[in-house]
Amino acid sequence: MADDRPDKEQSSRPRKGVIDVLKAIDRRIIFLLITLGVVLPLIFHLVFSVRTSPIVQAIFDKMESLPPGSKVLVSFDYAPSTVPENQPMAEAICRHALAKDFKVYMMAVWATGPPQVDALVTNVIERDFPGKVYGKDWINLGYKAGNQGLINAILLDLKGMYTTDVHGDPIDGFEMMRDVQNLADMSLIVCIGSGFPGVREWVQFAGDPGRIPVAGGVTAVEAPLLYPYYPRQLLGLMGGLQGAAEYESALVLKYPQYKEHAEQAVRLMGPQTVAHLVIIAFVIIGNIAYFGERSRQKRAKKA
Amino acid sequence: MAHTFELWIGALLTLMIFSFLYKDNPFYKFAEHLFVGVSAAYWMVIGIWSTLMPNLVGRIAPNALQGVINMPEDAQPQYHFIVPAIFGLLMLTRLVERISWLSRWAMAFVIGFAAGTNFTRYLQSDFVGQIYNSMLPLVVVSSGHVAIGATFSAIVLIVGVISALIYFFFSKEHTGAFGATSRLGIWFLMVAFGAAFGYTVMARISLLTGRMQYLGEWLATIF
Amino acid sequence: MPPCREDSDSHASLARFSVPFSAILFLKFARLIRFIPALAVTLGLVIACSFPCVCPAAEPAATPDEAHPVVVPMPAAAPTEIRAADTPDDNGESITVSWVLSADDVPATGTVTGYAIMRCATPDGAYEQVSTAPAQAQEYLDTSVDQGVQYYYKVGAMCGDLVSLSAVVGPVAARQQWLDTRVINLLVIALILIGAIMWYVFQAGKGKKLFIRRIAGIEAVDEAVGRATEMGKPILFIPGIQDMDNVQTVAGLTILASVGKLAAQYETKLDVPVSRSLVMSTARETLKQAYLSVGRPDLYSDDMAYYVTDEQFGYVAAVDGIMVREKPATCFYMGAFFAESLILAETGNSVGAIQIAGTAMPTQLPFFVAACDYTLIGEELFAASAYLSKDAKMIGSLKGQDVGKGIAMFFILLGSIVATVASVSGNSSAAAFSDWLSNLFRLNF
Amino acid sequence: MFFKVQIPLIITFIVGAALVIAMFVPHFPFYEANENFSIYFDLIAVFAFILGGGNLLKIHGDRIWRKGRDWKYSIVTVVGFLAMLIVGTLKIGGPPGFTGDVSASDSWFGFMYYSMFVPLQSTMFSLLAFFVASASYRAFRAKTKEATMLLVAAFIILIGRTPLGHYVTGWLPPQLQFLHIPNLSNWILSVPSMAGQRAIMIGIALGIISTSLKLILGIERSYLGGESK
Repeated sequence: MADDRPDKEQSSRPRKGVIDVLKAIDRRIIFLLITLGVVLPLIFHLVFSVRTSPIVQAIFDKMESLPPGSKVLVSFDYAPSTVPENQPMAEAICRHALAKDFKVYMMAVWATGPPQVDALVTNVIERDFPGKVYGKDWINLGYKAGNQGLINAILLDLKGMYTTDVHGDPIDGFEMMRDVQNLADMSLIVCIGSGFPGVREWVQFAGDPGRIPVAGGVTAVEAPLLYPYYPRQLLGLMGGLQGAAEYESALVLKYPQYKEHAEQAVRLMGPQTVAHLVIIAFVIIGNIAYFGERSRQKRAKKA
Repeated sequence: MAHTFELWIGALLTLMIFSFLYKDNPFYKFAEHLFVGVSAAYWMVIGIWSTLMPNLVGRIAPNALQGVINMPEDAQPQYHFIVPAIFGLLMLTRLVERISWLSRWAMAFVIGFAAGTNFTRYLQSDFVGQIYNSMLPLVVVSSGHVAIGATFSAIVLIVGVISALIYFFFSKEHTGAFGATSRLGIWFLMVAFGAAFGYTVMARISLLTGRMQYLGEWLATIF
Repeated sequence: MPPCREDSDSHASLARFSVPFSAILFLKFARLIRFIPALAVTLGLVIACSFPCVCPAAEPAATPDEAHPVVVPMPAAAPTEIRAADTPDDNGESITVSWVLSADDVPATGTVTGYAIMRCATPDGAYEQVSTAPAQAQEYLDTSVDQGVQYYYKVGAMCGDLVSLSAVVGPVAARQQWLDTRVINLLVIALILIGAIMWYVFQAGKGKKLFIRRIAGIEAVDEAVGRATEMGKPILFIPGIQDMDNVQTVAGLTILASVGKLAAQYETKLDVPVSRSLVMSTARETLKQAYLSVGRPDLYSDDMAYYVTDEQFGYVAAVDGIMVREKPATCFYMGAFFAESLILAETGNSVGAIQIAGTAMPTQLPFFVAACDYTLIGEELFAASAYLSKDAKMIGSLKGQDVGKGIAMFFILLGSIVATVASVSGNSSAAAFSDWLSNLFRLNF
Repeated sequence: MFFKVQIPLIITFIVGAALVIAMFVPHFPFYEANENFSIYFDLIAVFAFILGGGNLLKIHGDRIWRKGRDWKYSIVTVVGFLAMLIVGTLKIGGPPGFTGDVSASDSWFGFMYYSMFVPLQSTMFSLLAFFVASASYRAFRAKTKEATMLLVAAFIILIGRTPLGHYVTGWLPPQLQFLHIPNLSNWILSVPSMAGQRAIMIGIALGIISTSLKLILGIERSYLGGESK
């Protein structure tokens, strides 16, 4: 695949024209413009409206269709580095689940997951659902090492792996854990992930073998990779900040009472759009430079 | 107070890393070396407390850990966990030159585990699962009529899968019709790469937005 | 959920029967008796949940004991034809209890509020309630059994506190099966693939020459090492950031062996920072052997492959530092990569290195393709590791992989054509054939 | 040789084969092997962390001792490592009680995690925003047919994944709605791009199946240093 590597060409002539300037743009100029493209919309609070696409709506509809008391497992499989994308998804799902009176089981296949649960507790549960009781309405099972092996193990025996919750309290002491043996007891698994192990592993090791509906929320990088699993193996998918913003829009449309705190991703779409514009502009400039160079070379050949 | 302190350290380290974009410098070097040390220890500590203690020590000798981690009161020793303990110790023989070859036994276990789990996993979800997902009607009929758009998509999909698979054929020269199909396959791969790249840009910008917000929070504490 | 559920507590709950269980029920039935009963169950569940319970006025029983609900004669007809059998295809962890609905279990009336599953180790001992199933359910999977222990079951139709029990069924014990019949299709496919790969490995081992097409990235390896030699700069080799439990890392290390041999021959400095200590150990063994095999053990040192940190971005920070300070002439990225791929490749590009990447991480391929000079796409990584090893058996296995692709293409085409014929013609036998064909590749049916 | 080569090959074969068989045979000992081997691996992985830490100290200690290149920065690494390790392993400075969660946010370990690890990790990751821009500037040029496909797909998705797409082609009449950029970008993702992804996935699956098989059967043994092929 050497063909799509257009740089490192020799420029053959000394005279400097517009094309040479465009060709030789220092990457630090690109870096600077990207920074401005992100910072300025943040300062000036630029917000665009967001429409929900079917692949996100599918998750929302599934959640809406479950009866109160359903058990929903949310796995926090990401690190602080992807919080801007993943946290709004996790919060939108949990907010929705608690609004529908589901029992929410939170866990993590990533060691960096549990602190994100703590952030969610502060942002969602303490703020919008102060009446929900730990161990009855929601529980934080914490992290266990083992990657896909852990998923494999809890599919067969959840309590065998999780003998305590994240605080080290025995698991059988919690009301909502009494009738849970393994993953088959869950009505829905939502994995919020940003890599390996993540949604794909939940599909492969829990959804497929255990026949449990799995929905996912992933960074935009992972999303195209998961499309092949949708809709047969994967119920629905939130891809990147846009996916999170779409879920938030659907949520706020149905439950306007949460509007104040539930629109984080929607707000972050402003810098997103402007930065995209900057990149698009550079792609165009790059092509102008390339074609200019090529026609000049052709003319040089003729002469 | 602790939070402000935390914010200050975090913000300064953030700026040190960003300085790399201009060029390599002592601040970046400092942040880089600190990160290496801190992160290696972080994973070690997490490994010890979340896995080694409860799942190894706690399983072989549950009583030894009273007061260190919470174990169920009726926990019984499970002696077969001595096996991974032995393998783990064999792994550590790497640190002693003379007997370091013993670590191969542990490595052999790891490789066997990798091969076994990957074989079944990829066979199931990525080979068989993707064939199943691809067996779809090429002509889509809805309410008695041929749906032109959906039919077109179905045909593009199947042509794409087949031609791109042909690109991956290793034991046949890519010439003639076979070569032409394989070239078409490359186009599909390129579209897939372009689409994934374009989709990803969003993720990357989000990360930067997150960092900028963090720096904004820090600046707010100053002014 | 019917409001009268509150009294039938014990340790069981109807919540068990929300979606996953009905999905399991659905699939199980679909396999046994095809769709109809399962549809009825699922539908019944939905209906049952939306109707309040209307019990015929019955004497409230004296304090009902949780484990032994009080049995009052004839509030609702008992379920009939109770069956209990070891659940097939499992590891002996459950018994499946099934029954025919109580005559009074009609969704419109809501007389029957659910079924109590009662279990005992002797036919006429004290039966204990294991759990409950919702009205309209015809099957219960008892996962609280001990393997090999014999049990007897009764099923009771519940109406509030009142339970009318069926006859006893049993004994039955949960046992492990020697074959999971649900995955026989996978077994057959696995055996075909194993057979094809082994056949060509065997053929190649006997000395038969097999043709392998040229792969640009592989051919560039030699040139790239040569370039570093000419420029007098080091080669940087990254075997991915995953541990040895990833097959891609193993493939990356096999390529490292070939690069190591070249580097030894050309006397070029090779730098292999890794992010896992197990990979470091293996990389050292691999390099030591590579240098030995070309007769230059004197050039080998353990410092070539060294551990940085397990943390993905800590590792990237360090490797970026190495790149800008050492300015390698050539960078290899061979193995499993995540987000760091582009950070590495762009930094490598900025120091003017020639870059060859290979990964089977589909998410990262676009970045390598965009930022590197050559990229081994997916399966090509494994092909390269086999090809560069120059081991005939390894190369033979590539031909076996091609057979796998042939199978995939054949069935995708056939399946699609048959499905097209079935959907356009509406012919029922074509539809049946199409279903059969796609079921060959269906997971967990 | 027997202990150095044959025994490892036997171990690999037994473990690998047992895991493959366990997929089809839910019976003792395969079922139990499947259940336990995953946990065994995780435990070995923790020993690998310890091995890694040992090596880190060895490498940087050596560099400081020999006053090698950038040895002063190696001191930073070693100090950071030891501080984090000691605080975390001995649970100094919280969490309250020895049994609490080690990464509790009000402990010292938590403080170090949030003030150093988190910002460093996130910032390093966010560098991608810049690199993705510089890479697209260089790579997305219509140089060849293949590069043009890459460019066009990326360009449409870039626009389609933001609210921008709605503004650019929102005016299109209903019969041309399929050209509306958000629709077009969804189509690209779910049809041609998915076709490409699927072929890649099937290819990778075969590569992994074949490599795994070679590992289990001892045909591929480069991880042992490639001795006695």
